[in-house]
Amino acid sequence: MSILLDGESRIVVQGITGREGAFHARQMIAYGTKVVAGVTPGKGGQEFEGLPVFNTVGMAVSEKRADVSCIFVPPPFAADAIMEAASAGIKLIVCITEGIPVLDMVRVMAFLKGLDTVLIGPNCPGIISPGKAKVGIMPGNIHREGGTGVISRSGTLTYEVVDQLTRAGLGQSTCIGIGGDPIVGSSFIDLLTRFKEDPQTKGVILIGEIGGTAEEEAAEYIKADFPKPVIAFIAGQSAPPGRRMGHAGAIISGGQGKAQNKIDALKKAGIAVQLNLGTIGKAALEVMK
Amino acid sequence: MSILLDGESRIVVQGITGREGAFHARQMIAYGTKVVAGVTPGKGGQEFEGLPVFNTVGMAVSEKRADVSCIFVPPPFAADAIMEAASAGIKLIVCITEGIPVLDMVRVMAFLKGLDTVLIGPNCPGIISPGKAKVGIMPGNIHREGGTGVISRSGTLTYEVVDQLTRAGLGQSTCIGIGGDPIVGSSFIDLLTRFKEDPQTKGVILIGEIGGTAEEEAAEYIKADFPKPVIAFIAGQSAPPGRRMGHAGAIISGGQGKAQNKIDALKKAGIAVQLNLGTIGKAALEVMK
Amino acid sequence: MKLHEYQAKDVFRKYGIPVPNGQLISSSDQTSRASQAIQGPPWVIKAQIHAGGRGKAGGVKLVHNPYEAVTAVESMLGKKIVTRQTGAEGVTVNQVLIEEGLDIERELYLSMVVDRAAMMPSMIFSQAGGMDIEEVAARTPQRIFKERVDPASGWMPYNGRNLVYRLDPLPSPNAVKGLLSVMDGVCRLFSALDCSLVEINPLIITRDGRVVALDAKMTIDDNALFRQKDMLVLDDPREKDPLEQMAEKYNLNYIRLDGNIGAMVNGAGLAMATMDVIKMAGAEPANFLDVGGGANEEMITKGFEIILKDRRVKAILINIFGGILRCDVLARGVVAAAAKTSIRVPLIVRLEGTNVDEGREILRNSDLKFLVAKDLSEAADIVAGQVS
Amino acid sequence: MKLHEYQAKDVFRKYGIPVPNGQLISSSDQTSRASQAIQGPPWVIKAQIHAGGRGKAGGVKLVHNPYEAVTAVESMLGKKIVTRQTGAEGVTVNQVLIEEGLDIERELYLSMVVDRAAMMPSMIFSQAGGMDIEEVAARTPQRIFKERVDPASGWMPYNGRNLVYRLDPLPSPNAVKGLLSVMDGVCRLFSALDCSLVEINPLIITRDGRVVALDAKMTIDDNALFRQKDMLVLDDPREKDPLEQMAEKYNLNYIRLDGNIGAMVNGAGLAMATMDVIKMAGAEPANFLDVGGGANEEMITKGFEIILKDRRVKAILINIFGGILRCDVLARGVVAAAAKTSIRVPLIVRLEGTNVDEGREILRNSDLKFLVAKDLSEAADIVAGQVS
Repeated sequence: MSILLDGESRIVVQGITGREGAFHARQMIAYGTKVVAGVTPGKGGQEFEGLPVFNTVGMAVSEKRADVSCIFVPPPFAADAIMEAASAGIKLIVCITEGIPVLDMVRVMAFLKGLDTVLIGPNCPGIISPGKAKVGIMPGNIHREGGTGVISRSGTLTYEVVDQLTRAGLGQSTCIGIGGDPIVGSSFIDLLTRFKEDPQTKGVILIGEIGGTAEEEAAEYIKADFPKPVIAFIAGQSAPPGRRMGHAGAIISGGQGKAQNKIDALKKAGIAVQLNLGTIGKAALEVMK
Repeated sequence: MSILLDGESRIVVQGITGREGAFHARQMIAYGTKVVAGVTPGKGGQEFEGLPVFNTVGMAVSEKRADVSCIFVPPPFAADAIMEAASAGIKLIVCITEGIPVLDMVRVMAFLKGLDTVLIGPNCPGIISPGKAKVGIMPGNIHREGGTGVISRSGTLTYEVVDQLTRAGLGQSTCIGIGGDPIVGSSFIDLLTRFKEDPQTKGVILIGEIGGTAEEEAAEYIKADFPKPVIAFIAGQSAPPGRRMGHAGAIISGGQGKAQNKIDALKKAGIAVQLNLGTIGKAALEVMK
Repeated sequence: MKLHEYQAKDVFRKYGIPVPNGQLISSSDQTSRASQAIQGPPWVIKAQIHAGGRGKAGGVKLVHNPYEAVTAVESMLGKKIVTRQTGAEGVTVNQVLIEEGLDIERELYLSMVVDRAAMMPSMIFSQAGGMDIEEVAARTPQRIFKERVDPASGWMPYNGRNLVYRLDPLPSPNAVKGLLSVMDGVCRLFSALDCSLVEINPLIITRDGRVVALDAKMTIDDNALFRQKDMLVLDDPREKDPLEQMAEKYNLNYIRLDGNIGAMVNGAGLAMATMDVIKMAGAEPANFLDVGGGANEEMITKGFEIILKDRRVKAILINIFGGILRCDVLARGVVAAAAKTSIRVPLIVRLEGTNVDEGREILRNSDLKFLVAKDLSEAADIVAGQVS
Repeated sequence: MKLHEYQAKDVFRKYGIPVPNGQLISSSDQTSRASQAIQGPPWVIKAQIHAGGRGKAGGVKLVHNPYEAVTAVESMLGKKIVTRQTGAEGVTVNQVLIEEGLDIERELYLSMVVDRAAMMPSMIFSQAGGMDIEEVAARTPQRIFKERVDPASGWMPYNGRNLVYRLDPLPSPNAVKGLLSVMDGVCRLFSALDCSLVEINPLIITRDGRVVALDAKMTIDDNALFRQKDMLVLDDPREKDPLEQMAEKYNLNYIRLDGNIGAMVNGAGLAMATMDVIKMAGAEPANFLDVGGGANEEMITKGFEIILKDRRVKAILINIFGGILRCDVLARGVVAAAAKTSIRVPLIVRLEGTNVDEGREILRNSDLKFLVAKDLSEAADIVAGQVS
């Protein structure tokens, strides 16, 4: 098993005819992912690598039974694309797009309330269940199937960690980049809850960064209710306050979001916090054993 | 037992210093209802019949542990009052106000989504659990405690029916007027689900009227999942299409909402439909026995 | 509150929804100047009445020269039109709209209403433009497409795409854009103006690819008129029944019907049920009248006067279940009304509930002649007996 | 994007939020005309800089006559102000706002931000106006009141009442009304202009019961600037670091810091982690630079040029985990930049991931002198060794 995504998942790519969408759709297919359709409004009827392109997600669902969507739509239209996918009955939406206005995400999250839809991202590398399927932009080749779950607010930082894990002999059940924006569809806790129930997952790596209080909340949840080993890393210990460090969500403001707060909260909850990124693979091996 | 409301319920009256609010607050108190506070913005600090008047529902909740609200606020401000009560943590909101714009109710219902709050009304007589508490404008004296649940879209029509029930010797567990507007907080089904679990309730009288499809949906639910005896009455068999019959929701339009459709649906579901209002008390006695 | 077509089209223009060029006239000698100002021939002459179904009743005419235009206008202005929605009496046409005739390639249907079950506004779209949409819905429901508007997001572009991209065949990209824009406009005005209905039937695509609202229906939520003052001034009471107008003034819920039994009841549900009981007893109600839960003596008096003004009424049934409205208040109101007007028809009274004894006492001690019914069934039987 | 106080107050006026009368001047000889146009004395002279904390740094002065006004303006215009938010270099004051002095009865605090955990905008209100709100929140959290704005309903009157009626003592009914109106205005402009912060500290009640925004801070969500063109033109880049401005032009995430190790990384998280590793190795990063996941050769070249332009940089670390950004692209970009500028400091390169071999090959075959690190820990150690 894995969480959210497996070899049976049927993926539709929203924005498949764009440069990024096309490139990564090919990469996903090359990884062995079941991409079943693309969507670009106005380009319905075209083909992409032998797959049908539809005008709406609704048609991809009714014609090709798509149940997962991967969104590569430019920021001004991305919130609309997420809602379209959710209203079409898509169960897992992975939004790669970076730069969505935060008030658009406020509306999206209110829209999703009460719906049986999981949103990953936006501004994220996506989700991969190694050996089964990849929905996103991460390099597939650094992953190996195994028992470690990875949840991260970052992209390349996750690749760095995954690469070390794989080299250390720790394969992954599912790796999820939840996104670097202030408001993201799935939190650490949402996904930990799923990893808890997943028999393949033996332990979890949690990669946080400055901004917000998601790591503090995760720490409390883990302490209270998560029985598997966890190792955490927090990026941005040397970041100055008041500056947005690349990710829209990575900012220390109003006294909140400092790396040290997060590290303290995690340690207080009894979670192993790795301070040196260079040796996180080896450290994980210790903790997971 | 009874549903939603009992002798322990602690009521706050929103709009208690208005003419209607004041009159009915006194009636509720006279019935023995535990009215604990009133709310009128700007009149906080005043007293009403020895009860404190607060500026906000939040204060009535924190100071007097109010858990039920009865709203007598004029239509332009009623949606705001409902949301205020819900956000203050009130569990049962009874909105008497008639004349709320329907798009305000659209917003209210979206706001209530996901909250643990029951809204009765608007444009309704309220709810009474005879012998325990009365929250609304119905005449208390016609009711008797007993085993019949009553759900109705109407006001005086309900009093007529309840009076006949009481005279026929059928007391009531709880009587609820769900309201005559196109959008109301609680449907027939919402309340049937509660009557199903209530041991005091032996059977239910359902009083519908033209407009919408709430009765048809209730019929399906009852057939599938409601084990207690039900008797139904539908008002408006002689109503012309396209005209709003007093209640904003009582209108036959777009081919929907005809009394005959509802009667047919109820009969098809095996529910006893009483056509003559004059003898509904006796008919109920037959069915409930 | 219903708007006239020409009023709705003025609103449409403000929200960027294309409508045909047109002019409103209220006397036939304005016809030639109006037709000169508008591109044509052909022109379309349209009677401005609130009721639907005017097309089949001669209320819409296509004309090919100025003479035909004048003839068509004269056939409408000041005349009565009877449609399936007007009742047998019909309504008088006071105004006529003259519009350019457009070259139609395709007729579609678009409307927005509040979906009661979903508790959200819902847009309804169909390929079957120009037809009776209720019939289409009943016969070929698969030809009707719907999109609900979540209040958390408002109308989103995808809502429009979900509707437009189901058209088969797909119109030109320009027409697709035009349709999406009209839908957005309809949704914006629906929310901004507290509509309960906006309907465009047909919404056309012209041969040159433009999307135009050929017809326009708008109804404003009466409950929201307090904050829609701009709409309120558009109210045209000329088509309303004079008794209904009078009732409106006194906040009484009164609807005139075709029978001859006048009825006064407190509460809408009980009023409907009372009409039903009258009908079941073999008679026909002359009206629906709900004096409301909180009626005062003056409202009762006015309500009773309105019933008495209706010359068709052959008997009157008063059915009051006293709750908030006390029976003594009711009785005083009836006595006051009777003092002003002579009551020339039998009066049947059924009182129950709060202060019922005081109420009966007041009636008994008055000069009023009336029959007492002990319950609703008896009341209806007595009434029906009076007119049979 | 931050607005200046005077810009934010212009926005406030449009949304009906009262602000003091005032004039903006950019040279001291405009002082006397400005002060004549505004009611006073007293007047308040306020340096227009983006950074907070200017009050304690001499950036706000109360003056009682025109001579004092000129002196105060001259003490600010063209001078540097150093606050806790500017860094040690400070920022130059280019503009000064002259405002009427008001008679303050009470100072409150009001702001709106997006509450990340609740995923809704949240209004924050406190009796403790004029103070550092972070400190108030830390010491006396019970003095901070919050109301969230549900997107399904928008800001509702009750939200305002929930905040205002918690004031103790309660202000006059007029002031209550004024406060509710300001809150409504703040919420409307927050949504309409895609703000990430609106802050009024202090929001005052004057002795005559008026509610006035004495200060005004506004930040616009950078991600929403594409649809906030009116705000975009208000951008004042004069306070920005020139290297940061240059980076912005090329869509590079670059932030200048106080250390001397230049760093170029792909991905924000990895860039932060790289800064952390540098610091743990005992050195200080000179910048944060995320060239992004999708960087092309030109962006790499520009990024490298920006690092080289920073005269404080004593060593450069390139840390790339090739994913979407391939290592060969990175290498070509670095070589291209090196061809234009002489590299006068040690360069340490750590490459991993997609096309790593091609990338290393390109670097090796160039004229570039550089050190290779096999992993991140080693990279940091080498860099720190170069500057210690």
